[in-house]
Amino acid sequence: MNIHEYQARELLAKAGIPVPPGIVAATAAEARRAMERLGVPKVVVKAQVHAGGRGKAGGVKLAESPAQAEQLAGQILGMTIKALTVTRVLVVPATDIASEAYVGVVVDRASRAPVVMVSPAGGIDIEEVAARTPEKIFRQTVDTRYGLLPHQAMALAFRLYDDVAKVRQAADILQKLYRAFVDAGASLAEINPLVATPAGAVVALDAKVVVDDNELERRPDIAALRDVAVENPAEVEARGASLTYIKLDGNVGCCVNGAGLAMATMDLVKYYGGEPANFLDIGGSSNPDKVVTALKIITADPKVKAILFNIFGGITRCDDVANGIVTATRKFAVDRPIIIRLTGTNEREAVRILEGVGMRALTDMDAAVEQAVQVAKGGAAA
Amino acid sequence: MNIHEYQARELLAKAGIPVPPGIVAATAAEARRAMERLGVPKVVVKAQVHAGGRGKAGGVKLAESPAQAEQLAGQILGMTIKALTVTRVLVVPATDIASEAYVGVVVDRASRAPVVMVSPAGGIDIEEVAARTPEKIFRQTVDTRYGLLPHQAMALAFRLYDDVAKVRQAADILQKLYRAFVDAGASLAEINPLVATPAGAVVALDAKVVVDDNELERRPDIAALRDVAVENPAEVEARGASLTYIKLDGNVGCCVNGAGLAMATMDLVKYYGGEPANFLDIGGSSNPDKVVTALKIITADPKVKAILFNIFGGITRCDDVANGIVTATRKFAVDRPIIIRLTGTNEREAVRILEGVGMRALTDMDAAVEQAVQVAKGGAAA
Amino acid sequence: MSIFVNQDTRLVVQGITGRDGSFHARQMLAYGTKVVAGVTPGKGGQTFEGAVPIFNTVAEAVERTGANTSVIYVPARFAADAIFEAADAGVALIVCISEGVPVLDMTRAYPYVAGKGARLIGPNCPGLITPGVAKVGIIPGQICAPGPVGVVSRSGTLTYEVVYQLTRAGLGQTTCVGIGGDPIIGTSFIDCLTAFEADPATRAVVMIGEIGGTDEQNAAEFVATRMHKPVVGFIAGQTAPPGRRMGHAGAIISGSSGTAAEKMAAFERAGIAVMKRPADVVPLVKQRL
Amino acid sequence: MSIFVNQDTRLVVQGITGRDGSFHARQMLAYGTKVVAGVTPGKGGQTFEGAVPIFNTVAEAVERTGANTSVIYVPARFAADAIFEAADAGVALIVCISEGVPVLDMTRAYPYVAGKGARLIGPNCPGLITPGVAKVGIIPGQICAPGPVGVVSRSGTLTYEVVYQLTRAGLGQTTCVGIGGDPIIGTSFIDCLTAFEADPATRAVVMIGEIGGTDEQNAAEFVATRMHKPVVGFIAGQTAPPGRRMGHAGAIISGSSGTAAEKMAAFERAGIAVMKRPADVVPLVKQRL
Repeated sequence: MNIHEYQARELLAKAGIPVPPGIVAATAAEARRAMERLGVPKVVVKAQVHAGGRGKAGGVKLAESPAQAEQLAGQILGMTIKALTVTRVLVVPATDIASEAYVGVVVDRASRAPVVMVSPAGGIDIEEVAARTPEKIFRQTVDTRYGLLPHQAMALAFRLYDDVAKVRQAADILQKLYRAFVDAGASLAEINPLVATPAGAVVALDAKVVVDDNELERRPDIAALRDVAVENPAEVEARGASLTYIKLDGNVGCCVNGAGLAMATMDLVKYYGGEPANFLDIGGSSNPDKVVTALKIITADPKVKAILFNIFGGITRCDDVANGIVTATRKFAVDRPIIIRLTGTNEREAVRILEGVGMRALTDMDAAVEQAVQVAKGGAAA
Repeated sequence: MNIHEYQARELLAKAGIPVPPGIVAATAAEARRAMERLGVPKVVVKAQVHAGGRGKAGGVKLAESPAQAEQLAGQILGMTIKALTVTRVLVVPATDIASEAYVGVVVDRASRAPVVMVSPAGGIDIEEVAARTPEKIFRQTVDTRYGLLPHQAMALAFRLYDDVAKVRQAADILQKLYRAFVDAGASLAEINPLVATPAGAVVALDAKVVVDDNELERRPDIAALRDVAVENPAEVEARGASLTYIKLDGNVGCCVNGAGLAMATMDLVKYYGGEPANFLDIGGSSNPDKVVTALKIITADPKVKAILFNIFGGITRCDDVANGIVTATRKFAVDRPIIIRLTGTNEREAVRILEGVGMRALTDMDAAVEQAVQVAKGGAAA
Repeated sequence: MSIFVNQDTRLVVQGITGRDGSFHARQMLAYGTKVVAGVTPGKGGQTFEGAVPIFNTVAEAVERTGANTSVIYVPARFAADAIFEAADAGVALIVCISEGVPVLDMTRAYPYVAGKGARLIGPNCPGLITPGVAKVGIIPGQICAPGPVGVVSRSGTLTYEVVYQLTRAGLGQTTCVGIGGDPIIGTSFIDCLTAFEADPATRAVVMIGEIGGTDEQNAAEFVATRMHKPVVGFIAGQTAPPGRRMGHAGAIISGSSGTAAEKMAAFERAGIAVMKRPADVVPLVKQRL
Repeated sequence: MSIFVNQDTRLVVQGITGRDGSFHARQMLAYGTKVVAGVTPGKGGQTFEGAVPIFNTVAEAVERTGANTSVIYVPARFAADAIFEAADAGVALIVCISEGVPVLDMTRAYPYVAGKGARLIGPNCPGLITPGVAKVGIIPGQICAPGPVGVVSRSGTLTYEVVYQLTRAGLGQTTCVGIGGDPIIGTSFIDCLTAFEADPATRAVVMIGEIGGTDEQNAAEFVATRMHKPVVGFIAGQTAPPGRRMGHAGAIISGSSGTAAEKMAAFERAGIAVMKRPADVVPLVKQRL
């Protein structure tokens, strides 16, 4: 789960990391008042969206008066950055910068552990640093049974600064960042840039935290940070029904059981010359209600020209899926052709149910996908 | 460091363990009011001293009225149990008991880890259970990097109860006891007895916690629990001067550098037919002030008939010790003979300093100890 | 022959009285797996399906029945403790089906299991099956058949699809292993490839990967340098957008790494025959047997 | 020959600019120990006594000087981290002199060091010395002499006493090891006995124990079953009262175990010659060489 910059900043501040004060504003007038309250000569107005590259997209601006802050916030609010609409800006004092560094914690799959990464090349995308100057990135794998040890934090901090006073500040921030990472159940927590001021203070200027969805059940305080306003409504609805739905740009709506098979189905749509309209995994259980919700979400997408079911029954029972399809067609108009592939557990019962309402099912995945692609292109109806 | 039962109960209660309410009383009248406030028909009045076997010594009594509580508290307060005077009693409601168990956590040297021990034979000294019916004690070594795992707590709890409701209560208590043990920096934390009431509740009736002295520096809240009122004043004074002093019953006062050598010196006193008056380790550093304090403490013991110094100079410099002895004899009257053995770092300087005030030093440990024993017995003066 | 499970597998089912546990315990019994014990705290002394004794703890189950393998069907929040319990009890193979286990739990569970010398498969996996011998987990038995092909996969139903196509074409399997779709899993592709390479009955291996991480690249390197048996590979998620979690917690393209294109290129460089679609498995395997 | 330290010992001193660290670094240099580096964060680039380079981290010290042994003179509250740092840097032998390290810190540090394949001696120990070759810690060099006797002890000054008596009687030492007086220590009696048994130059071993714990009993069992070299033993604390901590955190008699009488009885059963007093060491060792 992504959270906003301002929320990430609060998590880090709560962990004891020095973060300059900031005020969130949802309107241009609020942004003006925010700058007035901060009482500083210069502020930065920053779009709050779950997307990188805000600066390049014009979502981060410097204002030198409350009037300018209001004006710039007016420009930024309502902007669309990577298909996401900006509904809030963060107003923070502009900080004098002597140097910028990157520090971050991320789960590393290969070492089966979090890795703390630091780079004296801060302020720019760390992926870019990794690609261009990998020697400027320093890593420390963390044994979560011990946490980031003091000496490990010190050694990393010595990679950023020579001055031991700054080193100690940075080491302290690294240990707190690691703890915030663990306490939030994060899969990523980063400060970019970590700034040294001309006065010698080390502070976090921007923060990003991504939370492991599997942690949310036991961390209601973190789960409460979710901002559904900036998410795709269909994806929010799907999550409410324990479905995983991701909107894409094609015209073949897909409804599959299992994430791997769902991806392979999308890929096969592409293989046969079509474009998938979505990723949709109905999961391992086969509650007919989930199928109804899935069909509702897919049909709500006007781009969809054909709906493809690909079900390999294991825990999922094919008859449950068939019942869900039938129920859905009774509850609301499914005005797009449905192509159904079913095999596995209770396949026969499913076929009988579908035939009862005049629908038929295929057993071969390739045949079903190819047909769906043709139908979507305006070929023969299913 | 030992803490009182009532303090241990508070630590466990704070950790979420069910502990019946209790009130500490320093006078008999307070004990009466305590019972009135508790508003129960029966209370137990318990001596608060750092010693086992309180029950056998008459330090634990059942009262069935406030008047009786007052009377019994009057008997218990001022009692001497294992040389310790009772200055406080704890008044707790008498609990109906269906069964008694033992649960405890202790640092196990062999496995280099804490061990959680449980026994369905509760209410009696666990050492006694270990000696007589060792098969009734069940152990779980804890990897402190993981803590007591839920399944480990459950498995131990199944050793105490058959009823799964009681098992879950006991498992929960075990996990909390382990956490209280770690949070207090304890070397031992035990509940004896852990009681199941006829209604099926599992509660901690008596608690004992011993804290690792090395943890006190980083745990001021725990360090504040120390009750110097019940300790030997000389030992308290010694601790204040960073000396380790333990009062014994003999007449040869010992002042040694290093714990092992101090024990060996005591043993050698005994070997030559004497009795050591104390254990005293002046530690590795050789601040003359520490030697002064050490001599003050030893001479304050009226039983001491001879004072034996045994110094093997390493980090400890013999001249520092000699200077300390000379300073002490100038500051206050050392009216007992002093026998000094010195060897190692700066031995010559030390001998010169001592000879300057008419004292002499031996270099052989056996010779010095033998002489000290003779002197204490009324033989030739040093 | 087979890898990880065979006729000596003696299985204890953790969470045997739960909804999923009881359903799949019956399926495994029906398949002929030696399900020797179940565990549900507080139900010790009862019997499952009149045949399988239930114990309060895994330690007791192991002591009384000689179980050497465990399969875990408990809710995600209890899964790590179930893994710890199996490891403490001395079980050699621990298969964790549970989905939704926090990644940070796994960073602690993995070294614990490794420290006890045990093997963990999963979490968030369908388990494994040695056709005709033993099934541990949830892979449908009827789609498998004994034969010379080893199958290892990060997926569940996609594995079934591939195995089903193999079986229909008369290509049976030594063992099919679903290693799980989470970012941190107990047994990797390389662990399985190593085992298949050593298994005399396995003559070819099918490896089914997906987007996210670099496990497939590492496996490709392993195949190129250490394996002599032919390997056929598939990568799901060629059309997945970057930055989105595609159902599996581990199926997310971060930055430039972890794309299907990169993984397929790595396969090709390593001499792994790349399937363009699941149906390609049959001709590609046939050519190599 | 010797155990644990020899002419190949390349030492890094952690806390070299502190009060204790600088004093003992000078002593070790004067003794001829190869002190190749010091560590004090923030003082990297400086030089100690014009001869020893100082680094910010142990890792840097190891990388630049090839240090293979570390000795720790930092305050107790930083000692565990110093141990972790040495282990992370790949140091093979870590000697922790610091006194007052919390026991619970050691329950975490010990498995960490073991997991890295390193050896920890201490904490709360005087270190060790191979007379005439290298001294790591604080044992006074002038009381030792090269020879055939191995010495291992839980104590500091009592060790000096015994070694001094040996040396005065012409009985030199292969290595003298102080393993420390804390309840949890990195290297046990048995570890040292194992090493002495394997060291061709050691012809007899002196073991100095004390009250508390059962390490001496375990060591006696080891001597009885696995050792061929003669062992002479001493136990301090025959007159210690139960339940009191006699200076060393580990020197406390709990319950019925850990008394001097029990330990001496265990020694006798194991064929270990028991010293009644420190001076007995000379005749008992002489008889057995």
